[in-house]
Amino acid sequence: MIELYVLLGLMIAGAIIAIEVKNLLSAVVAVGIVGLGLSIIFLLLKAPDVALTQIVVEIAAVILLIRATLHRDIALKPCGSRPFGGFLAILFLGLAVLAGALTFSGGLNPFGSPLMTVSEFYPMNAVAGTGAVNVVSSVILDYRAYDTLGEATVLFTAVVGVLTVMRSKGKKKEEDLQGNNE
Amino acid sequence: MSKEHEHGMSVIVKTVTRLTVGLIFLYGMYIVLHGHITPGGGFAGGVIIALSFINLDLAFGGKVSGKVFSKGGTSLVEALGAVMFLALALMGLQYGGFFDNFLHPDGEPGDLVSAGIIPLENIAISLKVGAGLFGIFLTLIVLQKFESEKKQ
Amino acid sequence: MMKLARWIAGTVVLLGLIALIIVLPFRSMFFQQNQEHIGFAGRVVYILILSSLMVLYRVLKGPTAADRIVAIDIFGILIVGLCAVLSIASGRSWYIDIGIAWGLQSFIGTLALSKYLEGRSFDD
Amino acid sequence: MKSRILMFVFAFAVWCILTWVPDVQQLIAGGAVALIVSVVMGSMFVNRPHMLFNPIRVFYFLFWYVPVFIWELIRANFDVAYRVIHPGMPIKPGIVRLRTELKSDTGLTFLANSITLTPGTLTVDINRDDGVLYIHWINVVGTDPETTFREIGSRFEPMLKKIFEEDVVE
Amino acid sequence: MTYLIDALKNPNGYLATTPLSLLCAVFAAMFFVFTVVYSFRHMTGTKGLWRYYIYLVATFVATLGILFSTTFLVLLVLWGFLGLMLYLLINFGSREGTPESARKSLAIIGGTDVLLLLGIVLIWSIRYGGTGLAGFLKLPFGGMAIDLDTTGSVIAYLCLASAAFAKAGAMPFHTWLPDTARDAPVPVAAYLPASLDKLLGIYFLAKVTLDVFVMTTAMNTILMALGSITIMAAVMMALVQHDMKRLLGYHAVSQVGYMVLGIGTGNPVGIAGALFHMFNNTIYKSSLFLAGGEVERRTGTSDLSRLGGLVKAMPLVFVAFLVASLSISGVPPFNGFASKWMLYQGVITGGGKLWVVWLVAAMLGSALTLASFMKLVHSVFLGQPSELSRKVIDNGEKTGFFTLLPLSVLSLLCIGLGVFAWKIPFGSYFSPEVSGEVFMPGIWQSGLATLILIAGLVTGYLIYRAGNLKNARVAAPFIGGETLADNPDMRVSGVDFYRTIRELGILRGIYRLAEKKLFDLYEVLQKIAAGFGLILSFMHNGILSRYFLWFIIGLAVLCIVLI
Amino acid sequence: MIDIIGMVFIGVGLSFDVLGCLGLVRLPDVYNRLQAATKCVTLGTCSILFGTFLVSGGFTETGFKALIAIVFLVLASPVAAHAVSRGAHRAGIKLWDRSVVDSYAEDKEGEA
Amino acid sequence: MNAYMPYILCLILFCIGIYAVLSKRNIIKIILGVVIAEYAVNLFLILVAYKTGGRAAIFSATENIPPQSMVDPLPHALVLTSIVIGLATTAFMIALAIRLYGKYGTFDITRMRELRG
Amino acid sequence: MISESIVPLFVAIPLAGAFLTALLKRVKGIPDTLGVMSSVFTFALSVFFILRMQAGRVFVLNVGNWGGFHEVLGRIVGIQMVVDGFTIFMLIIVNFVAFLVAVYSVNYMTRYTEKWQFHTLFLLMLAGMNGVLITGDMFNLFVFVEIASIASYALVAFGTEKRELEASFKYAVMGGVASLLILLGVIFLYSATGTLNMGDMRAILADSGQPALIYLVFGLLLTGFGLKAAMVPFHAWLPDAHPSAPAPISAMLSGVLIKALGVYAIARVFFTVFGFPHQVSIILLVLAAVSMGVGALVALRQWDMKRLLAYSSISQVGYIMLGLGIGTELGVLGALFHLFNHSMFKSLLFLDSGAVEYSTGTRDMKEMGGLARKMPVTSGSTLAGAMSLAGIPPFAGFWSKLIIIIAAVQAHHMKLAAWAALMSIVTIAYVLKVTRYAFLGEVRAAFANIREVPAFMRISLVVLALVCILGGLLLVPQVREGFLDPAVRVLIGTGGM
Repeated sequence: MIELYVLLGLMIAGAIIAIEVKNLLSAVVAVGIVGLGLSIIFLLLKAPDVALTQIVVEIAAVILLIRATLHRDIALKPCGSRPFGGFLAILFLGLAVLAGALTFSGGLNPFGSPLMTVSEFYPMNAVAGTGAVNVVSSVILDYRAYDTLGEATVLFTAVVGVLTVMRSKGKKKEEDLQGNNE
Repeated sequence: MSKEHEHGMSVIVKTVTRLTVGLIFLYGMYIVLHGHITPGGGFAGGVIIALSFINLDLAFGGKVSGKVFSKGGTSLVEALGAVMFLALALMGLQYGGFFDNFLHPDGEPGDLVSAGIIPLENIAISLKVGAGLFGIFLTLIVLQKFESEKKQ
Repeated sequence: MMKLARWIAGTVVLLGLIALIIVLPFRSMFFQQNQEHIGFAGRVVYILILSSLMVLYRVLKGPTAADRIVAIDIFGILIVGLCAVLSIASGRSWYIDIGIAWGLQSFIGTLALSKYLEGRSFDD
Repeated sequence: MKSRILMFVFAFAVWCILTWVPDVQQLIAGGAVALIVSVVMGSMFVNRPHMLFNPIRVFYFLFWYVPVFIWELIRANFDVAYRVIHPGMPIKPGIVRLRTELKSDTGLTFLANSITLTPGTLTVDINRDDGVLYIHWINVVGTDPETTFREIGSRFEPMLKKIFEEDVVE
Repeated sequence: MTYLIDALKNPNGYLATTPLSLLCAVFAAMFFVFTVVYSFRHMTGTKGLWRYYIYLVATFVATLGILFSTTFLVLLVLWGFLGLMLYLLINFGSREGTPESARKSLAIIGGTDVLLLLGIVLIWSIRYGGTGLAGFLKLPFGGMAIDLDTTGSVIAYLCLASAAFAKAGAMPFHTWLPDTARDAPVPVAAYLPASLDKLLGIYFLAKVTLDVFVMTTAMNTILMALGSITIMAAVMMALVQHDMKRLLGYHAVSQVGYMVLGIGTGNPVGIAGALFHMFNNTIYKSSLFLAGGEVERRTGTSDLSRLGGLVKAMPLVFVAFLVASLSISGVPPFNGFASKWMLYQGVITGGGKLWVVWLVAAMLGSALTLASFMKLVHSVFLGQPSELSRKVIDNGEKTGFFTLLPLSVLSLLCIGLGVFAWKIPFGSYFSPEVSGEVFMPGIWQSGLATLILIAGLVTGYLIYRAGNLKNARVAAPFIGGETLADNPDMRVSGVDFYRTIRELGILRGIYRLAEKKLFDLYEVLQKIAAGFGLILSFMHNGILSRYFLWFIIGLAVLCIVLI
Repeated sequence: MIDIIGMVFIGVGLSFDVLGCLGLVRLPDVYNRLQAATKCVTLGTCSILFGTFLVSGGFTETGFKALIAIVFLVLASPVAAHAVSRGAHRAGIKLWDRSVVDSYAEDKEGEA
Repeated sequence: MNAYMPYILCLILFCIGIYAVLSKRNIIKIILGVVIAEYAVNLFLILVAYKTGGRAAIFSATENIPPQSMVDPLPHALVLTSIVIGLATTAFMIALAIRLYGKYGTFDITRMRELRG
Repeated sequence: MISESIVPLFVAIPLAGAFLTALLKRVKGIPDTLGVMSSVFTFALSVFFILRMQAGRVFVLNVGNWGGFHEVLGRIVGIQMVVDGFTIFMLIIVNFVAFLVAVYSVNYMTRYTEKWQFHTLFLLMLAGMNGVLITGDMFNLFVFVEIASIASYALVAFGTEKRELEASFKYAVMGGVASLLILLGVIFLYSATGTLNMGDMRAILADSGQPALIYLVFGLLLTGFGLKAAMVPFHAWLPDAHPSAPAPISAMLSGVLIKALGVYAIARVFFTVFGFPHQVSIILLVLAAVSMGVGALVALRQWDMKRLLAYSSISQVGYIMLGLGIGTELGVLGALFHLFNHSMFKSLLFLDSGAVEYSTGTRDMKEMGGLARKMPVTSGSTLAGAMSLAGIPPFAGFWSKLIIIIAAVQAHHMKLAAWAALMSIVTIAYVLKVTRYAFLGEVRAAFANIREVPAFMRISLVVLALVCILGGLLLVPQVREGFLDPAVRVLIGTGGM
């Protein structure tokens, strides 16, 4: 239990650093730490598939995020907060925790004892039903393969979206249109 | 600065990348092919494959990595992967339903060739994801060039 | 003389901390109790987490971005060890797969970060 | 082409290790995978494939370089540990030049790596044209070329030269 | 459940006639024919003329539908459709302000349509609440007798009345009318705002007041007050207008006041008078518009200061215009007097404690109407010809048959209905419609009076002939020692006849406010809405953080409310 | 017996990891931290991996993978350290103010 | 309460992400905020799935693992999808950020307010 | 049986179209052809289903044949696709508008570079919306919401101009966080019920009583889907995003996306799964009232034609939500009917604004004027759409507003009815602003030479205008029984899942 708390604390600390640090590169690195800590938690909570995916995605995201910070000189410029932001944030945080605390005590299962209604089915029948030893794999690619189709499509959409956004010229100029007509 | 630094990182990085990039690529494929036996699967493996290309790009610069895998190639492979996945789903229609695991009886659980269409789906996803992520990476880079040209 | 005393005191405190972690009967809920190496591995996890806290300190404090990059690099390597330990603790070989993947990815990430630090674009 | 073949062999070997307890399916898959790897990535695996076919070099590498390297590595760790734990932190850092006669990529790389992992030194940059390595030295003894070579380069350069460069038969 | 399509299969379920509606329909048909005839000449050269005629026909059909409808739903649909048609027809005008006027009129009429809808729904919920959608679809128009004793019913009545007011052009929903009269093509102005909309609005108001609700004294008083205010205010505005069509438009508003006043009296004479006035009004107002339209077509302007002395160019038009003017002013032998007389009687009997006020307002309004028409007639037809008029006179174009036909028929109607007022309309049509006995103290014997008047006129003519007036000196008019022919600027136009009343104490302030459009409900509401819009659009300041803050506050509030 | 040796390796590796991280915390500038951290953590982790190799029974699935990991780490981690230090230097991050000499900066200035 | 503590910590992480989006002016920080919030949600799913003493949901050839002892595999599958969706969103937002920098010459969100009113 | 097994084609056809477009982008004409053909096929498919749909019939497909265990376990282990009355109603709307938009964009998108990307993203968005509509699984709903959302983020930025990117970024950030909230809500639900299938969830919640947690779920889902539906105060992205997109996409976004992702999802989740609790009803009513007011009042001040229309969408969604929030049979009928009408006329108006922009190159109404003379088809169809939006009687919009107001009065929400009526007046005012400044008046000198838009664009405009005029016929009993009534019955619980 204690390692979970320590790691969660590490993630929270990392997140605060990521948000409050002035240097953008440092912020990105701090987010990287948060993501890697998340991955360790996944590993410890017996979710190896997710942990593996989280690592690779984390690195990919960090690389992309670094790309976004463009030039070093900008990264080192300070970037402020909007006024009242801190106050509001604390207020909101308090409210959220309060709401969470109130709610968790009435309905959410305690940590460590999930309500496995449908999920009991999967470990029992996965090998016989799908032939995959990895139950998670059998869930994502057989029982819920349709979700995975959606997931693949989301990524495809993002790729086309990035291509779209990165076009240097979106609309044709008048002269181009003339050229086309002729 | 000396001439050798014009493309890519220092010679040390280049050499080690030459030695290890194949390993990374292979490891990505390992993750993909063993997705139904061990953790991982198409997505994680695909990202690793994409990262191996990104590694190449980082170490050697765009020219070398462009020879290995061009931007046009990425979008082609990506669309191919997507079509393949969808085709697998639709082939199920003939056997009883959307996403029907029609190859399922083949293979013993735990072997490489088992679990029906799951490995095939993994391969399709990995093609898509690998090519897609690398495509995003390349796209983001190309504009950087464009911007810097504009500024000068 | 003072120096030596501080040296000894520091060492003792550090070793004591490690010993304490190894000796104290923390009950880890993340490992099966029927495993042979479990007690040991659990404590290993604590020590590695102690290390990662130090890494976090560097991320928190690190005056420059480079320090933070170093920290994240080191963090990645530490986790490879953690995965290896988990692998022997649970008897599953695929934990070390994750470790290898981690090492590979961490390497690439560090390369990207340091290339950025040099102030060059990625395809240059 | 030779590079690709080497890559194929290497990849196949790694695959076999990864999927230990080999069976037929894994081997076939491994062949296919290794083929793909060698086609896609193989062209740049090694620059001078013949070096790897020279048994003497391999022998030198495995039984001379590697033990020395491991020994230095362990020594380096204790050195660092000492410096870290010591409350006074006995360090005197600086960046110095190290002239080297190595020319090949692999040789330089191994030299740099070795230097990085051995006591008190870290390769910061490399200038291949002038044959200069810039070394961050945690405890600078002297900045003149002789001193630096004696203290840093002398352990590895000769043997790396032997393994990777000397009597190149081409 | 029965549905709309039943209406198409079985018209009896949805459409029926009453004598009043039949009379209205006859009038509507007449105006339709006149408008079409008039348009043959007037609208030549307009683009998309085929659409124009289609709209005219559609308008007519919709009018008939409203008049014959027995359910609120059909009425509502056609009512709104008529507003749309008005909008489309106004757009055939080619003035600069046409789009704005069209927008204004549809906004007001469409807006009150929504109120009508609300009122109908309220009626349904008061009376037939439990019947579901089917009940609403078959909600009968009339025969309900809802007491105005609950808030809901009062609101419902006000909603329905506001729709009627807007359509007819009574205050406070009148403001679209003058603008439309100015900017719409003349046949359209004569057809819709002056005729059909009046017919329908007052028909609807009467029907709602008599047949759907049971009136109370308070509501009657409100109606009468609104009517009086409308009479006075509109006529005061009309006095100072510089534009012929706009002036006519204000008169159209003013006359509606009489009808509202009459309906508000709540006694049979008043209501009958109101209905009678409605018909009369449509007649002479159409005539006025059509005549004015001929003037405009010939001269190309309706600005009073540029007109004058046109009697030489178009004498017949002048005659028709004069007849209609006298009629609208309530000069005895014409129909306007007949109906106004009835109204006065209704006010005296049914006006409650304040009957004097209403009566004074009505009579004063009548007088002021006469005054303003003196101005109008003078500055358009009489007086010295302006430069423009001279050109028209020199042009020598004859007034066409298609123009004269409607004008002459309408003029004859003006006279005829005035002379035979008591015989034709009442005996046949109003009595069955107006519940209760029509009791008239001091009835106007129109036939006799006409005879007396004709006698007087003949006497006057004889005196004229007998006198030596031919020998009167004819000379070029002088102003300030200069001949007018040399100094066109010095011409006396009728425009400024009543300028002085603008300078009078309180009236001055009121006029100034009116010029700022503070009495224009449309403008005021638009300003209020724009004010709210300004605040809200200021809040959309383009910063993501602000938007996100709303989002988060919304989430927090929702969570707090729910938990 | 071999398990015990493996455990010892793991223990030693852990100590080195902790020491490396301590170095990361204590040392004054980024280059020194790199020195400490890279060396100690690399060796520590390799040691843990070797321990794993031993404990898991030699050339088994796990053992082989551990060896691959060792090879990769030894190849990659000094390169990463090199890349970071080079990047840091180029980014203009100064050496510790008590540093003795900076030939690299001199040479760079000479070129520029 | 102890049994819910991980959830609450996770919620705090989520709030930190939201806070970044709410109050930071730099668009990269805003993206980081979204990323952190995403992590928190993923973590929450995994926390929900954990079973005390449970084992990873993979069968082994060498060892007999009872299915009852496995943790809930369904949320793991969901998290995989959710991670990918997060990556896709992040990548897209980064592309936008890069273009926005090119167009506006700044990362400050308060200066990107051409659309208002 | 055949009907069930072809349900996945609703998603598969557009997806295949998108993938193939990306694959064959080099071939000339392929993107256009695939874009139009895919939407034609999906539309034909939805027509096929509505012909097969009898009263109360529900098509259920278990993806991957994983429904066979239902008897054993009592729960669905896989993902279900469900096509009931409400679904088919939405499918018809979405695919019809998509089809017309695809036809329209054949000509329109020649103004932009890289047309294939447009068609790919468009088809992906369509697939996402269809996926949202036909799924019977909470998480799957989320996934498809994300597909459609990301595609729409990208499409908003399609012109890659300054403002478009800005709008897209705001939209992406807010939409991304909203998606996270939705996901969080889904997780809470999962942890409370142990299943993801909507039908099972409803059964479990009905059996076991609702835990306190459920209210948090309400809040999260309302916020998340409310943002997608652009209810005030979650609306702020919409007036930026919708005008920035190319006109066909604005039409899709305002016309169907906010409904498929927002209104449909809210209706489906709160009516089908939670049984429409009282608190949600009140919240919906309040939000609806605020939305109506804010949208209409701000729209009054706009001079950018598309921005005005965007604000008007906020207001009209308020009407739809009002009908849903009332929750009676009549209210739901009105809401759904208004949803249909709004899809039609708002798509039409956006397409018209696109046509104007295509010809004149501007969207600022101050610069326009007199376009009715130059572009008769465009102005005529705009008039039809505008009058329908304003609720002028013979047009379709009138009937739906009528029913909503009736429903509000029937449910004794007098104040809401009055408010709706008042805002309807404001609606008339801003709608007339469009026609007055853009189409009426004198032609500007700058636009002396403009022409009417090309043929494909005209086809779409005319068809939509016809629907706007004739839409009231949907209330005719024979049509209503086949189209609107099944949807209403699903929501108020006398049929469907």
